[in-house]
Amino acid sequence: MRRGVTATMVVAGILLMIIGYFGAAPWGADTVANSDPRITLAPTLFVLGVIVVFSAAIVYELLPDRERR
Amino acid sequence: MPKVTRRTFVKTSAVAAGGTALARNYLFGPLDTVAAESPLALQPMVEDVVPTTCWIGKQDCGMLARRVDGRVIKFEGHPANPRNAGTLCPKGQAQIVALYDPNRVKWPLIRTNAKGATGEWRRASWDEALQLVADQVNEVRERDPKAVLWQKGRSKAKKFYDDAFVKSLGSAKMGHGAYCSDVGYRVLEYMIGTHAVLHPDFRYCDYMLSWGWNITGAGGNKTCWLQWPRHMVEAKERGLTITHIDPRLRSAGPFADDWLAIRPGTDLAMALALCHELVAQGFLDRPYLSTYTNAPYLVKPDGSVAKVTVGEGEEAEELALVWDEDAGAAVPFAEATSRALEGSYEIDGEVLRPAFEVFKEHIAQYSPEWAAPITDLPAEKIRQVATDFGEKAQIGSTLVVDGVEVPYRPVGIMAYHVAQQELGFPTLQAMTMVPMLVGAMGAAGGQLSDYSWKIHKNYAKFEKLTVDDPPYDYFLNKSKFFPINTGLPGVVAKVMQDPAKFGVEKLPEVAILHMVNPLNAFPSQPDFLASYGMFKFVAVISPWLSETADYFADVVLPAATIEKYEGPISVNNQYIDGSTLRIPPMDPLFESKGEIDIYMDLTEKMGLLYGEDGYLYQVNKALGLVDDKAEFGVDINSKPQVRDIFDNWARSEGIEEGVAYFEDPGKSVYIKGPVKPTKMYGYATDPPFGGAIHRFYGESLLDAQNQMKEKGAEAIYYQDYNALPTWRPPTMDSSPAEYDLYMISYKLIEHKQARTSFVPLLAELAPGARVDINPVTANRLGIESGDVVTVESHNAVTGETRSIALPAVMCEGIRPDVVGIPHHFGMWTHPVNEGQGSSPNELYFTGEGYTTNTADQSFHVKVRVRKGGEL
Amino acid sequence: MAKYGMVVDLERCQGCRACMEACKVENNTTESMFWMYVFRFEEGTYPDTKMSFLPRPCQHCDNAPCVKVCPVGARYKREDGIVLTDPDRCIGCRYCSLACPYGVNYFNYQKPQDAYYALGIDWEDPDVTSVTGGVVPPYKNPDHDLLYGEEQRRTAGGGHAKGVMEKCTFCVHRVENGMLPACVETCPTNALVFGDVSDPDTPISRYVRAREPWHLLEETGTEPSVMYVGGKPPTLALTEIERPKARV
Amino acid sequence: MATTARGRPALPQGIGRVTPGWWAFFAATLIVLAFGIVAIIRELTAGMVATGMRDVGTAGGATWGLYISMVVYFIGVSFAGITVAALIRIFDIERLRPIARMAELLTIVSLILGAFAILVDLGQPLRGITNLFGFARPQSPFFGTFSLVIAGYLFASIVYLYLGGRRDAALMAKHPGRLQRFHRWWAAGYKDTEAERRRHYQTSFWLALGIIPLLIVAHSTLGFVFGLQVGRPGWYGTLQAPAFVALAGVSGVGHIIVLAAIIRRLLGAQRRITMEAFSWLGRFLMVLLAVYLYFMVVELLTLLYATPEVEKRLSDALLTGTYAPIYWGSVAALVLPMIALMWQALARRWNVGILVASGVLVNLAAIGKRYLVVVPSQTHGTLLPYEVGSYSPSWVEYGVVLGLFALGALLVGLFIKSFPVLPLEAEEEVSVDA
Repeated sequence: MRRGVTATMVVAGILLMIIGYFGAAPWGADTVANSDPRITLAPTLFVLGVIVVFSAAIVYELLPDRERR
Repeated sequence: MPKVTRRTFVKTSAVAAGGTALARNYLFGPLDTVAAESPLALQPMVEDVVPTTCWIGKQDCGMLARRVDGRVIKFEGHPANPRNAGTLCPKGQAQIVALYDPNRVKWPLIRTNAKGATGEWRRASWDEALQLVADQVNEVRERDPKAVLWQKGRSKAKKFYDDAFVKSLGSAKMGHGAYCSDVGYRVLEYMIGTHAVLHPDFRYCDYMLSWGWNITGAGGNKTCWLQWPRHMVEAKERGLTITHIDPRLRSAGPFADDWLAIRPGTDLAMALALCHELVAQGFLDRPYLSTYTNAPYLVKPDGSVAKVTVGEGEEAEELALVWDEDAGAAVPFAEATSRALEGSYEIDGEVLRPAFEVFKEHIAQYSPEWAAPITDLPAEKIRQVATDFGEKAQIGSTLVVDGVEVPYRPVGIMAYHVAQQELGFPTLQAMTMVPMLVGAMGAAGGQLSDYSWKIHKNYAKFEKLTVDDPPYDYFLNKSKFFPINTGLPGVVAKVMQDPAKFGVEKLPEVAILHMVNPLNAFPSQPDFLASYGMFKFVAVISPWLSETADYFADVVLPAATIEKYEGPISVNNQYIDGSTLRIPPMDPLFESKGEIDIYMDLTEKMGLLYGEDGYLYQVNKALGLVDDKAEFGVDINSKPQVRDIFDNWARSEGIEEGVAYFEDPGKSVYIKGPVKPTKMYGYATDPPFGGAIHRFYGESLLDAQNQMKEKGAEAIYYQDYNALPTWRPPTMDSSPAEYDLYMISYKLIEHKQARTSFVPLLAELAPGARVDINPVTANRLGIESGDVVTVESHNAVTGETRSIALPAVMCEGIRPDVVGIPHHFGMWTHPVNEGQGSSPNELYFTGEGYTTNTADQSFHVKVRVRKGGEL
Repeated sequence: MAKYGMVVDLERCQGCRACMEACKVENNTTESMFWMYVFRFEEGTYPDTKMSFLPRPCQHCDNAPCVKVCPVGARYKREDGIVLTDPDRCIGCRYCSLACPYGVNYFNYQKPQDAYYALGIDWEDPDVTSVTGGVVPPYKNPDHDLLYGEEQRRTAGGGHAKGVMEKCTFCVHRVENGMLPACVETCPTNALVFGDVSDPDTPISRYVRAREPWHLLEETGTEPSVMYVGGKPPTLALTEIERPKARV
Repeated sequence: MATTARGRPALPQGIGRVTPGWWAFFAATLIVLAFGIVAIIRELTAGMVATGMRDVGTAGGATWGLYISMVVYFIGVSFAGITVAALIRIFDIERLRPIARMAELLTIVSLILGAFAILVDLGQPLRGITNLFGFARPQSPFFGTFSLVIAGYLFASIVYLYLGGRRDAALMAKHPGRLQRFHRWWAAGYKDTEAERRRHYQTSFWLALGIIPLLIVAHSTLGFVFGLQVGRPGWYGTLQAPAFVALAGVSGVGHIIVLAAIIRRLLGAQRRITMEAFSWLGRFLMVLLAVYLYFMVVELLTLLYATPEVEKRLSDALLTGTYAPIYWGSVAALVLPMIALMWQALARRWNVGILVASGVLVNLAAIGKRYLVVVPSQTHGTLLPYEVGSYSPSWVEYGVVLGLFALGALLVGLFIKSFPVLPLEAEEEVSVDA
């Protein structure tokens, strides 16, 4: 279960990063659209993604062992 | 964690409090919060446009003033005005700051401390100030009107309200022409009768000598920068080639196809060499010379012209004789059919020769090889210029312009401020002869001078120059010093310091200075420091406290800048004629007034406003609202609004709407139409050249010299009065060898004489004075770019020396033996003047050796430069 | 949709800097800020000295490095070719002024009210404020506070605020009202030509067809919208002369 | 077991005890920090006109100056810290284990300083934060710096430090005292069981593997901030990114050596941080230094061989012109340590004094070289023939930079006083269960 949770978090984090990256303002220098993000607060999503990926390590270690209790 | 003691708590909370204050301050206070100023304009604004004309430059370009709620926010060029066609120069754009300048004179000032030093003032009402001026001037005027001296700098429109003031007072009048190429005007008035200097017919000209013409920075003949560069650029696109004769390349910028870096003060030698080559290579328009000039006049060995008296008593007149080749006899000029230009003829035992023959013999010595060492230009180049000028003149060709066939000589000279040198008169004489020899004078594509061929009254006066005995007036008119006299403030200053030397008894006692700043704007500051101190009373009319007012004014009357009615203003750009007015875009700021209002109020206080010969009467006369236009005249017994004066003038010009026409942005420029060839080209006018015979040979000059000698004048005054321009080295060359450099001054496009150096927008473009020096010379003197250097001038006649200190700037585009300084700085009354450096006028001299023979100022002096000195 | 461009005819330019002054008054730029700048060059040694002038507006590049590097999208390019700055989005990182090969960007190093030639002119003088209503500078152009383009942003120079970037906007507030930019309008010798490059019969298109224009710093690949005619591209052999008071 | 004044057992490594020496240290850093804050307030109120920075081009200034040089330097130093920690973990370098936490700490502190240095350089700092999170554009190289370096990499290092410290936190949580709750929070129920140890062993391995590529990418974006600008001769070049990474390594390792030596002397841990550790660091520094010197030679050669005129003006300014003293000073400060390290490596005799000296020198050189990348290209590198400019930092800039260093020192000091910077050993250990 621990491995499952961590794996999902890592994948979720990476997904968030991808959404955040491509949700932000598109590459290019020819229209007004190149200056605004397509999804509002897209960069925040990207940063959250990175944070989620790395907090997976914390979750992996800190999840209490159900058997021991 | 360190124990939280009370002390640390206090410290941290203080920092924390500071932090929150900072944050609050930062977020909402003056730190320009996250969102900058308010996004939307608050209330709807009334926006309109007022047509007017520029008030800073020389040629009064047409402008549209954009206003928001009555506040002028932008000046733009007026599209319908032919001179600038919707464009403006940097000064035109930047004058908007001068309008709002809090350092303007805001209300009449009366001096409270002694003169001769920085003034302390008290505020006065208009009544009190005008009354004081009126009393002081009247007291002197009753005794001797000529003891009242009225002096003006630049007139910003047709000189009608100022001429009217001088006439109604009967006072003496002094302008600034002697610093603005007036010697060129005297030469053209003397030789062909027009009141102007030289400019080519840009529309058809193919080859132009830009002789000392500051193409990219300054005005030119008649009108000013912006109009001429527009014409020049279009002509260049059509194929005009320009040979630039100037010690400084900067003035021509990239437009010089060929640059002749001539040594200052030697333009006469160059002009004589060109004449020599044109004659030698046979580029001569004989029909022009024999028909329209006095070249065929028969000259006696003593230089005088052979004449015959015709008719008796009053109608008796003396007619000059020419040799008629058909008749084989000497006959009066008008009767000859084929006038001889060359050869020698013996009549009544005397050998007579046509003036042209004398001229040929006179210039035989002035070959390019002779001129090369003097002008420091290769002889071959001088010869090449003459050849090009001659060949491209296409002598004999004609051109049909607007249906009128006119001789076609597509060559010409642009010359204006080059005249401001000691040899100015003979130099311009020789330079004018160059186009005359090839018949380009008044030809299509050729040499023009005025916008019409109106003959100035001086043409007749110069036929016979008279030299009276002392006592002379303080301008030294008709004196043994200056038979032809432009009226130089510098000479007046010298006379006031030593009247006996000049045979003058009566000196001016009271002065009214209108928009003129001799202390800073005219050469020889020490002379003015001495002379202006002698005035009993000085009244100054100016928008700013000028340096002259600061030291010598008793009363300063604040004039408006652009916020006033002024005019009528010609919009003639040589090809299209018309007129316009200056309309106030705003009411005069502070308590300033337009000059016409000031003059009306002042003359009213002096009791000269109303009635016969009063100010209003003179205004009508000056505006031409007399005789057949008398009905449009202003009622001379009641004080009109200034706007009404222009309303009457407009109706007199046949404009029904009157001044409203000029206040309507859609109209506002009254175009009379294109300038017809019959008015523009001398050949095509009726009678040709206004009926004036062109004085190729200057008999009256020679006569003047003889009279001067009889009256005991010194050689330095009479040596340039010769029948034909004769070379002599300028007086300044006799300065000791250690003064090895020539100093010249020049105008920047960003500034206008001494009136814009304190406009912050322009001071930003051209921050201050400098000494342009050639790197080779700088290296020799151990000077690097940016070093402060001391420039010391030497007076070759009196031995006096003067010096100023300025930063040096390396300049490859200047002769190694020349240094150049812009003449817009050296002022101290306005805060923006701080640190702008001195003016070259503190180095120049006036008087003997440094004025022309016609009392015009020379802007040349020998200097030496060394490293060091304080700004 | 129009595509705006400008032609600078170096055979007509007199180097008079009227365009710089018109730009300063129209856009109320503060001291030592030159959205339009005109170089004055000297080249060679006496006596074969050569002189030349070079007006340098913003080039409104089609491949604008400044737009690419702006971290927050404050600098953007519009379909009509104009590159603008949104003062409410700009964080003042000044990256655009370093990415730009032409050096056309200016940063508000201090509050604009303190930078309007305060050295010599006291704009708070009561007699002046009674006339101008205390507006600084007194010739302040109200158009700058309005929103422009269909993106509705305050891009016309209303950005004179501490800590944000600004540059030549081709006078977007004038162009959108069908007027010419201030510099083009005032040029005494009509050396500046402005218009819709995509429309074949505008003056600018005719100009471009008649002469072969070159671009400034073509090798940087920025594809500028400003074209130069006559003269030659500048090199470091040119030394600048008569610099204005460019540093405060 | 030394006891404190109040009779409680003294915590290991001087935690919790503030000797007069520490008081002096904290007072000094706070004073310098206050000076920095005064400088920042001056800059925020008067605007950036208080700094020496001016616009590029007509104003002939540098619009990026000391601040951006320090940003690059701090982020460079942070790079090496976590890299050393990751290498220790991946290759199980036992002798370096004691300095692992110190390296992670260095990364976090210098990253924080880098973030502040960017904020201080912005014209609108507060709006900088809000707009970056709202509108950051991936196309701008700054995006990498903002998201990967500041947000991502900082968080990753904190995670690494946190997880690595749980064991020691658990041990420390035994001791009653003010810090106990802090240590217990940090331990988060760590029982030091075999399963937990194995799990930590795995996570730190995968974490280390995850961080290294993030570092390379993150740091290269900082290199791309300069390297991609075609308008800036002296910046534009493919070598910028790798050179950044190399110099980052050099300055980072140099910094670790200095920090390790200080802590070794402070906590008398000569036995714990052995000479082998220093020799490994020395050799690692030598390798990185060699790589960087190689890059410098490559850059110099391309600069001098056949430079177009614009680069020529820049290289003249660097080699013989106004920036020559800084340039040759930095080169000397790199070559001297190189020689010292090579001499020690060959002679197999490592001296901590020399290592510290070369660490300091190398860092000074790093600051110089960052400055030489950022500034000269603006004052001497304009493509259009503007007049050559000048830039000299004002007191505000020096004040802020000193303030940042003081902040860094303060953070390190506070950490050392509140958490064992060296992993606890047997004798200090109180058994987990008791």
